[in-house]
Amino acid sequence: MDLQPTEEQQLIRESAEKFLADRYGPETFRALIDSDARWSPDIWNGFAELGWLGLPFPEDAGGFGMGPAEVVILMEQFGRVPVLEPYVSSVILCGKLIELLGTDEQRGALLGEIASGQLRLAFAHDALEGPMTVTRGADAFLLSGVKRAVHDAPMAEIYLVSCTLDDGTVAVFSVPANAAGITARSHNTLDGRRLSDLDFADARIPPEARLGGGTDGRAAIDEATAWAITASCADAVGAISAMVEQTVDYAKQREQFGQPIAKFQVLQHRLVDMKIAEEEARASVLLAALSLDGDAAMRERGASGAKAKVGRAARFVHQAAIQTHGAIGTTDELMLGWYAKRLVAFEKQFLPTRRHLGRYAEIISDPEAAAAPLLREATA
Amino acid sequence: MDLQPTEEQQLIRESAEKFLADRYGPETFRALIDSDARWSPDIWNGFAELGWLGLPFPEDAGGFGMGPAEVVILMEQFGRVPVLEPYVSSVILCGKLIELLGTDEQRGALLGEIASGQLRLAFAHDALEGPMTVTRGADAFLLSGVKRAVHDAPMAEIYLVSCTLDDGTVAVFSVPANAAGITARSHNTLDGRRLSDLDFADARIPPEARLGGGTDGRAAIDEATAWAITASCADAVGAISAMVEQTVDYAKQREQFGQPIAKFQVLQHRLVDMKIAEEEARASVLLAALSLDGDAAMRERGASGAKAKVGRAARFVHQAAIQTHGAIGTTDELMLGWYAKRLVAFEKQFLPTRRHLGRYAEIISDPEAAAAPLLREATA
Amino acid sequence: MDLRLSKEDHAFRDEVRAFLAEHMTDGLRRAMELNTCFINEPPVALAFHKALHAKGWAAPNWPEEFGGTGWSPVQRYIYESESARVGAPTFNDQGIKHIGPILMKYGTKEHQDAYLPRILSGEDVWCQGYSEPGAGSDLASLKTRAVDEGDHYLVTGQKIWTTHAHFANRIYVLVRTNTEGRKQEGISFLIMDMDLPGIIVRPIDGSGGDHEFNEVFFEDVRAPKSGLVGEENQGWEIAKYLLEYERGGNPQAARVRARLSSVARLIKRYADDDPSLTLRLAEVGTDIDAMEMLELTLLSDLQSGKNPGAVSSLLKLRWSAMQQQLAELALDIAGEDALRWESGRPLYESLQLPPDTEEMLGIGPRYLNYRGYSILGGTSEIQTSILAKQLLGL
Amino acid sequence: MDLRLSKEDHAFRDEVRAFLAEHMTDGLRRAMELNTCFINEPPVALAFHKALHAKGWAAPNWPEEFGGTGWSPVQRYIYESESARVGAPTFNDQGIKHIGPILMKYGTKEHQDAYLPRILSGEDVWCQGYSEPGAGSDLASLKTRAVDEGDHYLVTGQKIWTTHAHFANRIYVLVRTNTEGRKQEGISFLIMDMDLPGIIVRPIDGSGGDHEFNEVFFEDVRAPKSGLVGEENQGWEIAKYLLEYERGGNPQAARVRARLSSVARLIKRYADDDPSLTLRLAEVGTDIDAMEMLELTLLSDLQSGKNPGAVSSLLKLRWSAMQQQLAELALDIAGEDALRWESGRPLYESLQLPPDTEEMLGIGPRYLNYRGYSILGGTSEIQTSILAKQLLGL
Repeated sequence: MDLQPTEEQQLIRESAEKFLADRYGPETFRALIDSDARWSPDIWNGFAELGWLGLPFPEDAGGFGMGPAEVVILMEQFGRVPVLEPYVSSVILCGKLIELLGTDEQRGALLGEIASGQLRLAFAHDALEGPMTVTRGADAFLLSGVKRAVHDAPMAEIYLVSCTLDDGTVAVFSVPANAAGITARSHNTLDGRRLSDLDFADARIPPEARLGGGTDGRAAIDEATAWAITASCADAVGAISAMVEQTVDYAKQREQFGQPIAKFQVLQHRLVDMKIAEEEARASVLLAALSLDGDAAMRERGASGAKAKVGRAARFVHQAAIQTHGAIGTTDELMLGWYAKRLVAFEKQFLPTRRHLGRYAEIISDPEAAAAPLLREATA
Repeated sequence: MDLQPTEEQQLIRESAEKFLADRYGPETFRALIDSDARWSPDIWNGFAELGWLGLPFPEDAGGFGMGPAEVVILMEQFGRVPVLEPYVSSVILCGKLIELLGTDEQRGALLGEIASGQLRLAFAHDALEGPMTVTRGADAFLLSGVKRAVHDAPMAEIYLVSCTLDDGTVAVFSVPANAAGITARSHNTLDGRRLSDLDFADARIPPEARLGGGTDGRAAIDEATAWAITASCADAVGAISAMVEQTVDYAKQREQFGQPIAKFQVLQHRLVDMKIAEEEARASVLLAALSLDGDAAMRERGASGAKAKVGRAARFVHQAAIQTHGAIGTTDELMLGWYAKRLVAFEKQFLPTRRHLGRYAEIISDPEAAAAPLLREATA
Repeated sequence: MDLRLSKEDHAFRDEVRAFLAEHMTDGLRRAMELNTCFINEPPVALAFHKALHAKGWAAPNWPEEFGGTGWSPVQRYIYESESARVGAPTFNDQGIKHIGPILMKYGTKEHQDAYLPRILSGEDVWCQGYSEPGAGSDLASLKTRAVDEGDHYLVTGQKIWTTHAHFANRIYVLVRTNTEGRKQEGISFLIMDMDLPGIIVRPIDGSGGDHEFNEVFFEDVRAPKSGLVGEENQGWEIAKYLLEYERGGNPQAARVRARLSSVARLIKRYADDDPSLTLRLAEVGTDIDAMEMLELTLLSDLQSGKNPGAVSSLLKLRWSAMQQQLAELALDIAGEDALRWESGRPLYESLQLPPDTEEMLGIGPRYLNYRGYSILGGTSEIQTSILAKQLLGL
Repeated sequence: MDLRLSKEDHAFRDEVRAFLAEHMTDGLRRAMELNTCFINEPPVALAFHKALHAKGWAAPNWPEEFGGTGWSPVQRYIYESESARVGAPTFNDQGIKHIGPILMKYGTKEHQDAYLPRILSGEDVWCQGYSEPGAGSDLASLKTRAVDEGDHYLVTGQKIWTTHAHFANRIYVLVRTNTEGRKQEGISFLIMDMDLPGIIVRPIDGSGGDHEFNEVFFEDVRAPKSGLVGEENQGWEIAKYLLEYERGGNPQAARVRARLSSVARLIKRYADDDPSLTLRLAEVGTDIDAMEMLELTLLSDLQSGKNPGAVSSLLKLRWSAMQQQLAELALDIAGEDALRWESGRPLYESLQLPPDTEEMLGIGPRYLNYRGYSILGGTSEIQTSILAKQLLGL
C-alpha cells in the first residue's frame, strides 16, 4: 500500500505542466477552435517528442512501459488545457486495443508509428448498436453498414472497426481511412472536437487486417475501453480542477456590494463543495487506474464507478462555476465555457453517467461486494 | 377562477387555531404521547361540538356539507399540533367511503354517529397486498386472513374491511371491532400513534354489513383514498409550517459567535428554501383539494402529485429544521422531534412518496397531459 | 375556491385560441421550436406582431388610452398563457413590457406621443442599458456618466449584457448624473437613438453559440436632453419600478409547461425505457403544478384588488430552476446525439434536416444558454437574499 | 502507486480476522446490529474488551510504553477497518481515543499512572464535558466556572450532550478559570470523578428513543486540584489537540462500508424490484470509494512521515453525509414496516422477534439518531467554513 507519487510520476506531471503552459495556452486553444481541423500536428509532434504518444505501450513495441497511474497524471494536465488532440482515441483506446489484441506483427507495425506521432486512429465501435453486416468473401471480408459518432475520426488515418462475425466472435479490423467503400460524414462536437459517421458499402477488408487473427475481440475491447474511460475521467478531473481554481480566483477578485464575492458565506460554502467534488473525483480516478491491472470485474467496478462519480462531480462543478461567475460564465469570453462544454461531452462519451451508475449498482448491490475493502491481498 | 378564501373558510381556520391553542398545547400533546390510549375522548368531543367530525358529510346525513377546501384548511391546523386523534381514518377515509358507497340506510346509521363523536372507524385495506379469503356462506360471509398495519384501529369501534369476492368485485364490510373471530395485535407507531394487525379467523359477517349492497367498491375506495391522501398532505403542510416557523424563530434568538445564527447567510438561504418548500407544498395541496370534484384521472393526478410534492418538501424541511437547530433538534425536548416523526410517518402512509411520484409520472409522461393548464373549462 | 373559468373568460380563451391557430404558421412554429435563446429574435415575430396589432392586441398589458387592450388580469393571464402554450413569439418585449409602462408612468406627453405608437406598430425595437462590467448584481454601483452640457448630456461609459442591442433602434439607459451621496441617488434614466454617433455595439458570444447579448460602448455620445425620463437623479426609482415589472409581471406557468410537454415528447421518442428520466420529469411536473397554483393565487389576489405581496422574487427563482432542470433533462435524454454541434444561427435558417434530427441540435445550446436563467434579471442568490428579508424578516 | 498490502501486513490482517472470528459471538453481533446509536453502550463491549486487553490490543493507538500496541499507521488502519467491517464494538472510546492521548501528552506522571492502566483494563469509563447550552459550535464561549479555593476548585455550571455520562465514573471537563481577555485564554482542562457531591446527571431523550446524551450539572462541586491537566488556562490548546484527534483520527471507510453492505442486503430482501433504490445505493458506493481513497492517501502520507494536511474536516463532513444517506435509504426501503415503534432500549434486550422483523425496528430510530451525524463533533456548516479557510484560503 503506497499512494505516494514516484519521482517519475512527478516528472511526468511537471513536464506536462511546462509543455502545456508554454505551447498550449488559451490563445492556441482558441486558434485551434477557430480552425477547420481542430487539432495541431505541431502539438502532436511535441507530444511524440516527450514520449507521451507511446507512454503506456511496452518498451519492445516502441513504448515506455508506463502504467495507468502515469496515464491519469498526464491526462489530468490535458484536461486543464483542455487538449483537443485525439490522445484518448489514438493512444489509449486504439493503442491499448492493438496491444491487447494484435499479433506481434500488428503490434510491431502499428504501436511504433503511434508512438512516433505518424499515425492517428479512431475506434468505430458504436457500443449502443451495431448495424454492420459482414460477409466473409474468398479473400476478404466485405463490410456494409453504418458506424455512428466515431470520435476523432476526421483526424485518423486508420479506423479500427468492430464487427460481429457469423460465428458469433467479435472481430476488430484495422482499416485505412481512405479505403474504397468507406465514406465519412464529419461533424463538429459541442466541445469543439470532431466526429464522423462512417458509411461502409461493401468495403473490402483483407483477412490480415483483422487484429489478433481469429481471437475473439470482446475481452480486449472491454479492457481497452476501461483504460479509455479511466483516461477520459482523468481528463475531466483536469477540467474540473481548472474550473474550481478559476472560480475561486474569480470570487476573490470580483467585487460586488463593496467586497469580493468570496466573502459571502453562501459562495464560500459552494466553493468548498466544488473543491471537495474535485478531490473526490480525482480519488475515484486513482482507484479506477489502480484497478486496471485487476480482473475484469475489478476493472469494470473501477471504471464505471469513476465514470459515475466524476460525471456527477462534472455536472455539479460546471454548473456551480458558471453560477458563481454570473453572466460572464455563460459566454465564451473566458475558458470557463469551454471547460463546461468539455464536461458535458465527457458525460456522454463511452455511455452516459447514469448507465455507468447502473453498471456499478449491479456490482455493489451484492452485499459481499459492497463490503469488500479497497486494500487488496498481496500478490503471491 | 377564484382562490380567495370565503368568510366561512376563514372562520374554520380561526376557530381551529383558537380551539387548538386553548385545548391542545404541547403539554396536552405530551400527556397523550405518554398515555397508553394516545388519544383524548375529551378533545374528540370538542371536535364534535365544533362540527368538525361531520364537516364533509352531506347535511341530510348529519354533516355540514363542506368541501375539500374546508377540510384542508382544518387539517393544516391539525398538523400544526400535531393532532393524534384518528380524524383522517374515521371522518375522511371511512366517512367518505360510507358516504360514497353506502346505502341510504348505512349512511344514515353511520355518518350521524361519526359526526356526533360516538363512533370511530379504521379502514382495514392493505393496499399493498390482500391476503384475505372470503367464503360466501348461507347467511353470512366468512372472513379469514390478515390485514396488516391498520392505522388507528386500536381506537376504532368499527372496522371497514375490504375483500375481493369470488365474482371479482371488491366488497367493503362494516364490522364491529369486538366481533367474534377478530383478534387485534396493536403497536405504537413512530409518530406516537397506534396501529393494529388484524387476524380474521372465520369471522362471520352478515350480508347487510356489506356497504352499498352489491356495488363494486373499487371506485369509492379510490375516491375516499384520494380524499384521505389530500387531507393527510394538508396535515403534513401544517407540521411543515410549524417547523419552518419555529426554526426561523430559533435562528433569530439562538446566538453563536456573538450574533444570532439567523445572520449567517448560509442559514438565511436555507430558511428561505424551507419557506418556499412550505408555500409550494401548500399550493399543491390546494390543487389536490380542488381536483377532488373532478373525474378519477384528475383526482389521481391531484392526490398523487400532492403526495409526491409534499413528501419531498416534508423530507427537506424536517432535515433542514433539525440541522438548523443543532443537537437540540435531534431530541424530544422541543416539539420539533415530533413534527419530524409525523412527517416521516406521513411519507409512508397511503403508499410512499416515490410510488406516488411514479403514478404521477405515468400521467404526466403523456405530452398532452403535461401541457394541460390548471384552469378548467366552465361547467355548462 | 375554484379553478373554473367563468363563461365569459372561457369564451375569451376560445377567441385567443382561434387567433393563435390562424397565425401560428408551420414555419413560425418550427422557428420557435428551434429557438435556443431566452427570447426569440425580433425578425421571427414581426409578421405575427402585425397581425396582433391589426387585432388591437399588440399590448396586452397597456391600458386602452395608450392603445392597449385594457384587459382584466384574468384575460391578460389567459392571453399570455395561451400564447406561451403554443409557443407564440413575442416581439420587442423591451418596448411593450418595459419602456412602454415606464413612459406611461414617468414620461412626458411628448415621450408618450413619440414612442408609444411606434412600439405598438413594431417600427421601434428597444433595448435596455442597465448592467455594467463592474455592476451586475450590485446594479447601483454603475459608472456610465452623463454630464450636463447645456442642450445635451455627454455620455461616456459602457453597458454589458444588452440583449438584442444589434436589433434595436432605441435604448434606455441608466446613467450617473451625480457622484455624491448614496450611489442610488445619482442615477438618471435616459433614452437615446441607437444611431447616435459614439454608440458602439460589440457582440458577446454565448457559450451556447448564440448571439443574444452585447456590450454597448458610449464614446462621448451627445444625447439630447429630451431623452431624460422623470427628473434628473430619479433613475433608480424608475428602474426599481421596472425591475418589479421584470421579475414577476408575466405568467410563466404555460411557458414552462410547454417545455415540460416537449421534454415528455422527447422521452417518449428516445428514452421510453428509462424510468429514472420519467421520474425526474414528474418531479418538475409537481413543481410546476405548485408554482402555477401560486401564480393563480397571485392572479386571484390581483383580481380581488388585493396587493399580491412579495412573490416576484419567489416566482423568478423557482421558474428559473425549472427551466434549467428541463433543459438538463433534455440533455440527458438526448444521449450522444446532443454532442453534434451546428454553429450557424438562427438554427431554423441553418438547418435542412428531418424534424427529429433538427430537434436534437437545439438541446445542447439550450442547456448551455439556460444556465443564464438563474443569473440574468437578478441571480438566484440575490433573489434568495431578497426573500430572506421579505418572507422571513431576516 | 499501489493498493496491495505487503506480505507482513497481509499476515497481520489474517491475525486480526482470526481474533475477530473468535470473539465476535452471535449474541454480540446481534447486539451490535440492533444498536441504533452512534456508539455502542459500554456493557455490550466489556467481555470483548477484556479479550482485547488479554491480547494486548486494548489500545491500538497508544505507544507501547503506555501499554498500547505500538502499531504502524497501516497496522492500526487494518485493525480498525477489520473491526468495523465485522461490526466489532468499541469500549470506552472516550478513554482510549481521547483522554488517554491527552494524558500522555499533557498529564503528569501521577495522572498517567492513576488513569491509563484503568482505561486499558476497562475499570474506568470516561465521558467528556465540553458543550454547554449556550456554547455549541461556539465552544469557546463556555461558562462553567472553576474558582480556585486553595486545595480545590469550586465548579459551578452545566454541560450538555454528554455522551454516556450515565455509564461513566470519570469525566474531563473544560471550565472557565479566567473571565478576562480572549475567551479562549481563560479555559482550563479538569478531570473529576463522577461521584463527587454536586455532580448531577439528567438524561436527554433522543427523538430516536435512545438515551445516549445527558446534561451534567455542577452544583458547587469541590474538584480536587490534582485533576488539573496541563497549566491553568491551557485548556483550549488541549481541547484543540483532542478535537483534531476526534475529527479525523479514526478510519471510517470500513464502518460506512459495513452499513452500505447491510443496506444492500435490505434491498435484496425487501425492494429488489425498485431500481431507484439501487441507484441511490450505488451513488453512496461511489462516494465511499472516493473517500476511502482519500483516507488511504492520508494513511500513505502518515506512513511516509508526511504531514497529512487539513483533511479531518473534509472526512468528518463527508462520512457524516454518507451515514445519513444510508440511514435514509434504509428508511425508504423499509416501507410502512418502519413505522412500527419499539420504545424499549437497548433493542437487543427488548426484542424477542424473528431476525428480519427485529431488523426493521432499528431503522426508524437509526434514521432519526443519525441526523445528529452532521451536528455532533462540529456541525457540517462549521466544517465547511473551516475548509473554506484551510482548502481555499477564503
